[in-house]
Amino acid sequence: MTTRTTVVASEGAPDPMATTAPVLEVEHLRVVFRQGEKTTYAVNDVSLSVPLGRTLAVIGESGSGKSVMSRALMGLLPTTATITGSVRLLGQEILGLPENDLRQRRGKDMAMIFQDPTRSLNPTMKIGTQIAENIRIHEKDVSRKEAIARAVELLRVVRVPAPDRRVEEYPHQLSGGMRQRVMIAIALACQPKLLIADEATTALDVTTQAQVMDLLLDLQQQFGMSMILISHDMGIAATYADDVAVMYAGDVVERAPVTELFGHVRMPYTRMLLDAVPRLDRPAHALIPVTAARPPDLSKAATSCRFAARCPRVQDDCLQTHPPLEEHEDKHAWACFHPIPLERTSA
Amino acid sequence: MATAYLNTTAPRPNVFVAFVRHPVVRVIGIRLLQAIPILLIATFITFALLNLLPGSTASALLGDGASAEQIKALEIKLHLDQPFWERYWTWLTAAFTGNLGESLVNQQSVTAVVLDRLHVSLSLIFLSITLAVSGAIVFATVSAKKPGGVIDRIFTFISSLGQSIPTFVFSLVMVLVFSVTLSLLPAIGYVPFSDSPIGWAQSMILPVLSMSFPIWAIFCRMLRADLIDQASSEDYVQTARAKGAGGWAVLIRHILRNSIFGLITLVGLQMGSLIGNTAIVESIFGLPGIGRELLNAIHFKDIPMVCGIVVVMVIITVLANLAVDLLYAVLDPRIRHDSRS
Amino acid sequence: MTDTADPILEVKNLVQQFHVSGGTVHAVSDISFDIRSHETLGLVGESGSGKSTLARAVLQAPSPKSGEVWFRGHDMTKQSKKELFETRRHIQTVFQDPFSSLDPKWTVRAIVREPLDAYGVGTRRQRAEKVDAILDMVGLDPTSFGNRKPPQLSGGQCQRVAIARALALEPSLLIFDEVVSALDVLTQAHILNLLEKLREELQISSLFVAHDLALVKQVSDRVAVMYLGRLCEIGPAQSVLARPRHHYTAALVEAIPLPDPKNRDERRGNVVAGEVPSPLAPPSGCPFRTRCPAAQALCAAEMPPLTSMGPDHFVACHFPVAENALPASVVTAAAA
Amino acid sequence: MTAVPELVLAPTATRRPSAFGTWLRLNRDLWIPGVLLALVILACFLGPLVLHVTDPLAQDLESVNLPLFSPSYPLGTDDLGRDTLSRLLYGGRTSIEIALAANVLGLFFGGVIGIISGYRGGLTDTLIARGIDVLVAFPSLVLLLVVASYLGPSELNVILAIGFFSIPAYARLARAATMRLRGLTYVTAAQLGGQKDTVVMTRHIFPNVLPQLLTYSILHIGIVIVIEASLSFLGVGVPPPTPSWGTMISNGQLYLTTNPLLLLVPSAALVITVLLFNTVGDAVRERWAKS
Repeated sequence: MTTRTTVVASEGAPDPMATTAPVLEVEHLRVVFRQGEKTTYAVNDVSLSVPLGRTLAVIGESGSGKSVMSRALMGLLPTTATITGSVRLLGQEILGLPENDLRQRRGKDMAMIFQDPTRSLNPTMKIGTQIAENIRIHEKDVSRKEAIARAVELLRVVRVPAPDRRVEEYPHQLSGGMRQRVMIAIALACQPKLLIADEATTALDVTTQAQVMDLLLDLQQQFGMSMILISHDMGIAATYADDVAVMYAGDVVERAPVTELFGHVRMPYTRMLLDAVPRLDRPAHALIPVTAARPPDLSKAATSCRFAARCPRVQDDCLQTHPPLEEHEDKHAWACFHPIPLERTSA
Repeated sequence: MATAYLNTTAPRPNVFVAFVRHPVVRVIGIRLLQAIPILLIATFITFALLNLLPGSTASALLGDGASAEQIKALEIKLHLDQPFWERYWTWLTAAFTGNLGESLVNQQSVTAVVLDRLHVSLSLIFLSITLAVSGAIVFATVSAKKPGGVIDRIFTFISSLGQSIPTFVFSLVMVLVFSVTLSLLPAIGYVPFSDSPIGWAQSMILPVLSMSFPIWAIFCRMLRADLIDQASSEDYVQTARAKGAGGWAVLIRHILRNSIFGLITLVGLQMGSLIGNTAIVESIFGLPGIGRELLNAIHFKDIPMVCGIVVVMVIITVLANLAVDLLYAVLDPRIRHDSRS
Repeated sequence: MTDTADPILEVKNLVQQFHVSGGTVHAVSDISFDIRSHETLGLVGESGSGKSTLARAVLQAPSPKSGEVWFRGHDMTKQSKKELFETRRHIQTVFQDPFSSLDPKWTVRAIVREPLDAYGVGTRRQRAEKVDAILDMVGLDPTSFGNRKPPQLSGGQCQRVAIARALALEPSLLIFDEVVSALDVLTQAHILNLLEKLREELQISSLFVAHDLALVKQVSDRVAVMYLGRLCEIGPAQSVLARPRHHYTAALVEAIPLPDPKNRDERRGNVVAGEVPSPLAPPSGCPFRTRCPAAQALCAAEMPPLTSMGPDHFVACHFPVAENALPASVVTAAAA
Repeated sequence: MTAVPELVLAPTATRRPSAFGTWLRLNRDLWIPGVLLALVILACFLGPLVLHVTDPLAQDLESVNLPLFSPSYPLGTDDLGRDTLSRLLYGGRTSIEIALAANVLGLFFGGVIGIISGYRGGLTDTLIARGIDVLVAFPSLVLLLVVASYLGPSELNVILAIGFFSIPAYARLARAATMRLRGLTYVTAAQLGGQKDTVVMTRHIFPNVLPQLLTYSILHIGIVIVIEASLSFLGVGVPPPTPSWGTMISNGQLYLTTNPLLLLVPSAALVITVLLFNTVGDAVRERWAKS
């Protein structure tokens, strides 16, 4: 991995923290599921890095491997998964750590928020107890009472009204948006350096989504965290991320800072995805340029470009070799032999 | 003092109203009210089954050699000359005052016999269910910690066996092993607790084990499956793991807590067959409970006795289910803290 | 857009309520609108706004609590079971979940043929031919897909079958209830293209229910916005979304994360506060007043009536948004 | 867009030289008990014809209480000198016949009641559901005992009684499945599409409920065998001298101290058969739940 360099801020005020070592460095991460006779290459050779205080959006359709990847980072995959490569959190390798050691890092150095706030809280446990649990796992000397007091504080931080009453309540007594705030409070309990939000706002209404995303961004600055936003929504990436990685069939196919990516799309898949998103600034009844969908076969390791069958720019070499992700321009990497030329992509 | 305290917190609504409106109280009230028609239906079904079956009961009772007068006299005694509805009404009103009739065999009051024998059956039922539930929680949790592991396979085999072995077979095997072969425990007989607690315990061990093993197996299998299923599919489990909670903590603090509700429901469903099994276990081990009394009564075609005992068993079942429902309501915060209030 | 065309469907003062143990859910409160010939009306709202309940009430499944639903000169709420059966032939529905809307045990052909059988259309042979023709129309090759069963199909293919089933009786009104929200963005694009093609070829009117404003903008001629069971704003898609006059519509438009990082700092942190109140106890007067930046005493006292704000554009607000109040970025994006 | 499907990715199309070998390896939990069960059933129904065993009722008072592996009595004889193996096979036949018949009764009536109740909803459903709840939790063994003893011991009466008491379990299952299906949009679509309720129930609901009922019926056969044996054990089931596992065990109980084999042999047959039905039932249910 000599070609890969740390992605740094490309616009606006230069971020002083970005020059320090990245919070998370992922190299050649692969996840293969083997169950019975079935093999699935869910994540292939993903390399990423998230500097301190920045937000990386990982975008992809369902089946692109983005959720599997995020769970691999947290060590939450079932035993049918074989994970190889390297994941360094705060400079320390965590892949292959014994479960007990990894447990010490989960919830403390890195935390995760899941998609469905209705299902991701324990329905039979008080909210305060669920937040306090995270504190007491990692800080053994904290009493139950202190932990609950801190839970109240955390609820205030995530702007839940009447926090001292809410700690005594159960998840079913809260709305979806409030539940997701509680999830964020749990995640923030030990002030992690990395927060992974896996489709954290997908199940929410659009106004609630905006509230929760704004909150997340505020908290990120307040706590000085790095964040990974796993999403299928290009709008979320464009509005809230600093860097974007687009995944397709287990590969990162394009990666760049947000303005660069949306300004100069080079990978044909990204272009298609972007074109398919309904947007307000398109005339009514317009047709969307998409080619027929055919889900890629993930049961074999890639020998050609997995997008070739749907790609409008496909040529012979795409069918013979798997294009690697390379940084062709400063901070802009793509995995394509025939990228979209620059002049045609700039808006 | 209580009123003074109330006066200081003036804006609070009437305590009685608040109490009645409390979700748990409401649920308990509704369940209690529901139990009344269920009891009526249950007693009716029982009475109807016993009274509408084909064949002249009186002639069956007296055998082939009975004269017409004898049959007639017995029919009048049993009110068999009256229409069915009237008989049910007479029986029900009498039963309501605690009079279940008297035995045809020895003219004893059915109520007295039942009251005399009830504590044996109740303690058998209570001990068995407690043992089965607590055993199932321990075994299922250990099994679910590592599904497919050696311990899990052994427990799964034992519980499969338990599910497949009829109570009477298991009872006999217990007698064969512990009484006949090892001579450790008495095969038969009952010592009242007041006479000798140790003797009582010795006389109860085998019956309780025999009653609880099959239902333990059912509980254990269901709980294990539910624990494993939740561990792999529920998002809150992922949340707990993402907090850094250890395997046992996730299993016990989170998953087990949610699986308890499925277990409670299952306990309710098994109540009937458990109570039915008292007849078998009590007669094999010679315990003087209502189950054995029922078998005797059936043997002697002692109709009032059969009817009385069956109704009592049905009432126990309904009440046990009620208790299970109430336990559910009390334990489940989704009922306890109704968000609509 | 056809202002003068006859409405194919007219809904008048529709009210729908459900009784639950905690009280009465006011799902739809006094809503009136129409759908004109060859027009697509988009119905947007967040979860709990009552949009799906409204669509079901139009179909009389279940019938609304009060109000009228006029279709082809008949009030459906007053029709007998038999008359309703005849009316429903002309109004067909496509539902959200592509998998649960098809019987897993039936073949694709049998599923599409079911409405034809139920209404006894043509001979057996004609029905079979019709089924294959429709499958072809929705982009499924009858020879390779006709005998498959839903579990063998992808989400997008299932949704095509559901659309084919809805088209079988040649309806004049189609109701789409969140038809693409369960699909991936590329599959969604395919289905939207298909709907566009069918709209052009068959000249069908439709009610398109969705929570995604941008999506609704793309397929609709007019848009109706619902909040907590009430209609906030209705009018041509272009003017409602480019120049929203109701504060709720404006809040919705602002909350959409645009797939474009330009001016994003302005858009962020500009979200309407608060949460949707419970439909068990909706606020008095205007339902949005509890979150509205422009709310005044009048809003709590009176429900604002629908008022004209320009050609064909109506808003239920006492103090509507000024014409140029939205951030420039949003307006330019929406007006394009 | 949910998180779950990502973990269940596109199926692989592995073409291995021996697909059958793979299938055997992956489905051991199903076919091993399945084959054993088939053997048990075959033995009970065809065994007496092939093996030339003695008449199960023939008493050979010369050779009473013979041990295992006696010449011409491989499993010994009972107190009346009857061939244990023969009685075991004929008894199994009775058990399985009763279990199947009672199951068919329960499945049919329970299924119909459950589907109608779940589909109609409203007051009818509330009443039926309450009734089912009461009956499911009933001490049905007690009632069976009473009913069977009143009806008088006969195979048909046992079938009718157990069949009747099997109805609630099936009805409950069918009702729950129907209510789940009724919430699916394809049922709504069929209803809105003008389909008659009877057609919706028979063509949309029933085919989707049936696999679940059939799966349960395998487990329920085990339950019925146990109940039948219990009734026979208590003397109100299959009337003697017809061989039945329950009566054989009941008889063996008398010789607990002197000849435990008379108890253990039929017990083992009973437990093994029920265990096999349960194991096959579990394996089928697991597959059903996955699909």
